[in-house]
Amino acid sequence: MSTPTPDQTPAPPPGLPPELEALRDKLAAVLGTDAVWELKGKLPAFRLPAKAIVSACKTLRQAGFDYLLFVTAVDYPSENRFEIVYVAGQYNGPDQIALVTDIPRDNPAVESVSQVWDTAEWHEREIFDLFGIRFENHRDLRRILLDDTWEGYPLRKDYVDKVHNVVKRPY
Amino acid sequence: MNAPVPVESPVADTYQDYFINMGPQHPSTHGVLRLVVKLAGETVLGVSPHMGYVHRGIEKMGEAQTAMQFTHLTSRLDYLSAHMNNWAWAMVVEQALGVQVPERAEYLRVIMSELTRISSHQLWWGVFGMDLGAFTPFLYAFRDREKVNDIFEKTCGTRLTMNYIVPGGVMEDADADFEKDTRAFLEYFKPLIEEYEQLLSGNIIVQERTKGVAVLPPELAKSYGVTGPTLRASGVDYDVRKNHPYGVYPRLSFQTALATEGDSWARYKVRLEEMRQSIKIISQALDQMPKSGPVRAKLPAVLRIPPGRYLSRVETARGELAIFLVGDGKPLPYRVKIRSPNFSNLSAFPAIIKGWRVADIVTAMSTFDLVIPDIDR
Amino acid sequence: MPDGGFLLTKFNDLLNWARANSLWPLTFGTSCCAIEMMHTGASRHDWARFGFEVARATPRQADMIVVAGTICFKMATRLRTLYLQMPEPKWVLAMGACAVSGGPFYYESYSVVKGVDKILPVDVYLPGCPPRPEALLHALMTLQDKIKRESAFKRKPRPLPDFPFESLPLDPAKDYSGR
Amino acid sequence: MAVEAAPLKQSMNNYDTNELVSVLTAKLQASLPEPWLVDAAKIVLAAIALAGFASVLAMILVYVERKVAGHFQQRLGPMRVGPHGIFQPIADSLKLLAKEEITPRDADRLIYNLAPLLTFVASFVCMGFIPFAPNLQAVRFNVGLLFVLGISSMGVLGILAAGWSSNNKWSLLGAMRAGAQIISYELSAALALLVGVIFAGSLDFHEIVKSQEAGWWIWRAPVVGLVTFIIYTIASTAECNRTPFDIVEGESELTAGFHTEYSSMKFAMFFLAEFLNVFIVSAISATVFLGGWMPLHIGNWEAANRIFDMIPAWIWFFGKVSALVFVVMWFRWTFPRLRVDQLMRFEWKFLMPASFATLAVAAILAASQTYFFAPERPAAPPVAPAPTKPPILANK
Repeated sequence: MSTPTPDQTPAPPPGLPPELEALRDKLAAVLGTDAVWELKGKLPAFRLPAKAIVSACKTLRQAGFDYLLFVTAVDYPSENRFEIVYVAGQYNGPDQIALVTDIPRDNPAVESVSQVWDTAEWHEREIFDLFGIRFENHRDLRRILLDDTWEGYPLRKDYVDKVHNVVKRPY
Repeated sequence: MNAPVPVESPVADTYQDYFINMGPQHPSTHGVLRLVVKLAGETVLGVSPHMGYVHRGIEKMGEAQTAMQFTHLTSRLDYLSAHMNNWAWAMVVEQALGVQVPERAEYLRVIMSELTRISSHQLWWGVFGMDLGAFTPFLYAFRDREKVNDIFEKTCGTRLTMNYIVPGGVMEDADADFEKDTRAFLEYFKPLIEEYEQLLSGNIIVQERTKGVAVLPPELAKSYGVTGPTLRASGVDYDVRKNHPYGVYPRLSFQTALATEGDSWARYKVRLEEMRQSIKIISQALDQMPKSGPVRAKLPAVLRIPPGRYLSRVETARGELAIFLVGDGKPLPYRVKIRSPNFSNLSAFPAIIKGWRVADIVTAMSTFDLVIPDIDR
Repeated sequence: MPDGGFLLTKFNDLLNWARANSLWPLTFGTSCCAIEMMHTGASRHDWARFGFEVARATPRQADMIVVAGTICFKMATRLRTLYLQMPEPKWVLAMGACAVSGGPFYYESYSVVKGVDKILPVDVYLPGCPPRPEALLHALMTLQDKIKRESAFKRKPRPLPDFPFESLPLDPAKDYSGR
Repeated sequence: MAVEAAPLKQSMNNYDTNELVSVLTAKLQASLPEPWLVDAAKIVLAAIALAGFASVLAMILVYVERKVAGHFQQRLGPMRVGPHGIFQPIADSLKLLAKEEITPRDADRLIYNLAPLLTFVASFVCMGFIPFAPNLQAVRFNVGLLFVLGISSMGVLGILAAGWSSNNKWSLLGAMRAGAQIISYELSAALALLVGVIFAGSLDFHEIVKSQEAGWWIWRAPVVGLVTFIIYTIASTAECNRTPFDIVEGESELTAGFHTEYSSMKFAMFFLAEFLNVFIVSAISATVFLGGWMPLHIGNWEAANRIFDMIPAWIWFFGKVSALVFVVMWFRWTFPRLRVDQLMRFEWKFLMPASFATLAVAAILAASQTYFFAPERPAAPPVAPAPTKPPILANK
């Protein structure tokens, strides 16, 4: 999947390569109507509203995607939204798919998928630690990497750190 | 004979349990990982790992460094599989830019990665012996590791944090007698694995301390996203080189080392077997490698990452490393997420260590082969 | 005699000679430099020849700390307590660019202390990322020469640099769990 | 407790330390008026000699351990500190002397400072009982072996006190493990020694060695001798906390076991006590099973015995002990560590029944006198008459 297919130009391709086509149809049927197919760059993704995430993950898990690579967040301050990306793969199949959802930036909160995959528990704790996004009914949501007395969420684009002398690169 | 004490047994509540800190500085945590262990006498009731003591914020730095500059940080992530980390970053950038890597560079990448895998497993084997209490294997393993470092030094210039595999191919062509040295090392090291077997595996005390200890059931492993030798020891046949082939791995024939019991002994056996497989891969790659040819593709001076999401997956010595890159057309990446194998492997650890003893925490953790800066990033 | 004239005249020299030749390092490696430290302890570049062989795990019985690897703010306070737990004639060797000045994580990193000398009084700085085992041996030998030069009795404990991040106590009122 | 020369046959060997002791006592009698002063002086002299010998011995053992470890692991041990690193132990001990004394704030101060003394004294007192040469023995006690066993189990108290009083969870764990381990391995060690005593017929070290004049117990008693020797080696390695039984200060699990909180001189005492224990244990094993300072006599084959007599007794003794110490060190650098419950299971379920069985078999053999070169059958009087031998001419 990851060897760059030659005809894949960065611009949205007119025709999809066959295996992406098959993946899209299979999952579109499974995930239902509110999953919008989106292929920016090379990683195929489905955009979902925030509240449909947990059910989509459950259906994905039944559909054989039993391996959650990671959960991560991308900060778009200009559009005042966080984009949360769940990338799921298969332990015995070649497919991999990303589920993408947006949440507002002011008080970011989303349903936790740690019931579906246990590995999500620590990944979500890390996102809470570095982004400040709260995950509902998560087993124990606390800072995982930073000191408990740390103010602010470093990975946000607008993070300014006066306490720990962060040296900006001169060029 | 090696069964864990059932935690709810009356023994547990007659003792009043107390907390112990296998603190940031502990000989057997190989780095700065703090395990808060809840003990009832010698029996472990629960373990809660505390990380972040060597969290350097590499993902934040990724947003301030161009694609070429970030390579040197990836080799400092999991410094025992430096080449594979660099390869993951190079692959994600090549995927974004749609760059075709020349043939010889692909082969050099495979050989370097497999050599790193051998040297990483050597170090793991030595430190595993030291964790069990025997000091001599540590020095045997490092004597052989020096030989691998000599090969790296001649070609990549450094012993540990190599910035050799860069986006577009490989930094420099291999050293003149690179092939001769590597073949000499393979001949030298092949019989030595048998010596490793005699020194530690044949020892009844080692078998007694690892057989049946800290069993990782496959279902639990899959749910916690465990990958690498730790997973393959539980019977799940998942190897990124086979499931998501990259580079020239499809042309090389090798088996993934598998075991079914899933206990510390199985993890130990799987890693020794992996060393043998790596030797096979290297010898095949050396034969098929084109003798000369370009080692680096032409790249524009400023690498602008086209907008979109890109993902590369590589099999490092400890599991699957995936790098997720979001570009927005500017030379600096917009977001870099590094999915480290040790982070997920460690998340499965507290679930399997209940009921065992303090000494088993050390054994089980050293068979998990954790590298702490890779967990904290 | 290989160690430069065995017949020491003053007792001071004898004591310094003894301290220099049996420096017991505290096993403290955070990241990549720890591997190079292990290589120095292994067979090819063997530091047992200089008498460093007994690597104690407890700060109580160690003479020197080889700070090998990156020191973050979370680890800084623990490192300070480790240093304070060590008995008095103690030395610090900052090994690797991360310990000397924050190394590759100097720019843009919010959680790395820019150099161990902000936390501990450092005796010998050893640049290199990671420094070669020979370089570490050379640094240890310079540390030995430094010990042989200083006066054994008039040795005052070195002042600790002020480090503003004494790990702030968790105030019970604040709810850190983010629920 | 006076050092006095037992009337020994001149033929035992001709490098006899008899004159040395008698000359010394004569000179003391001349200089000191009262007889008790003479004995007091002798005791003090013996104590000083033993103290000096013990510390020098400990230093040598430290040096040998590091060199042996080095060569086992394909590296040279300490080389730079003097020619071939000979002054390394001196540097170590001098440095340890000059280290700062740290007593943890809320440690139990009295016991904390008492513990290292306890262990050191326990192992130091046992030094007195070992027969280095025919009469080079600080204390000749007719129940010497029993006394030594009693004292060496005192060492456990020191370790327990150290671990418990230094108010550190790691050392508490180490101390509890020490208590359990040493007490249970004391059992099979004592049983193994009992077998030696059955054959030798007496508890006094001197008698034990003399009884091996016709041959060492290890091969004289048919099979039992060797089996007991092996059991004793295992049990004694466990008793002085050497790998594969060093769970007490397992470096990789409990940071440094019971002496985590001890810094300079107090730690040095534990360090030296451990090495003295190794020496004592191998000395007892050599005395009981390998015939202490007794040259290798093969029954009544005079020619061979005469040749072996040429080598002085104490060289025999130190040769055997250093061989055994080397074996114990060999264990250390090859075996990993056992877990606590496996260690206990090994002792209670395997070693103790084995030592009881060998004891029973040995009792039968000893009662029926069926061992090699047993004294003649009809002569069943308690004291077996020494086989007659033509007197050896004085220093030929």
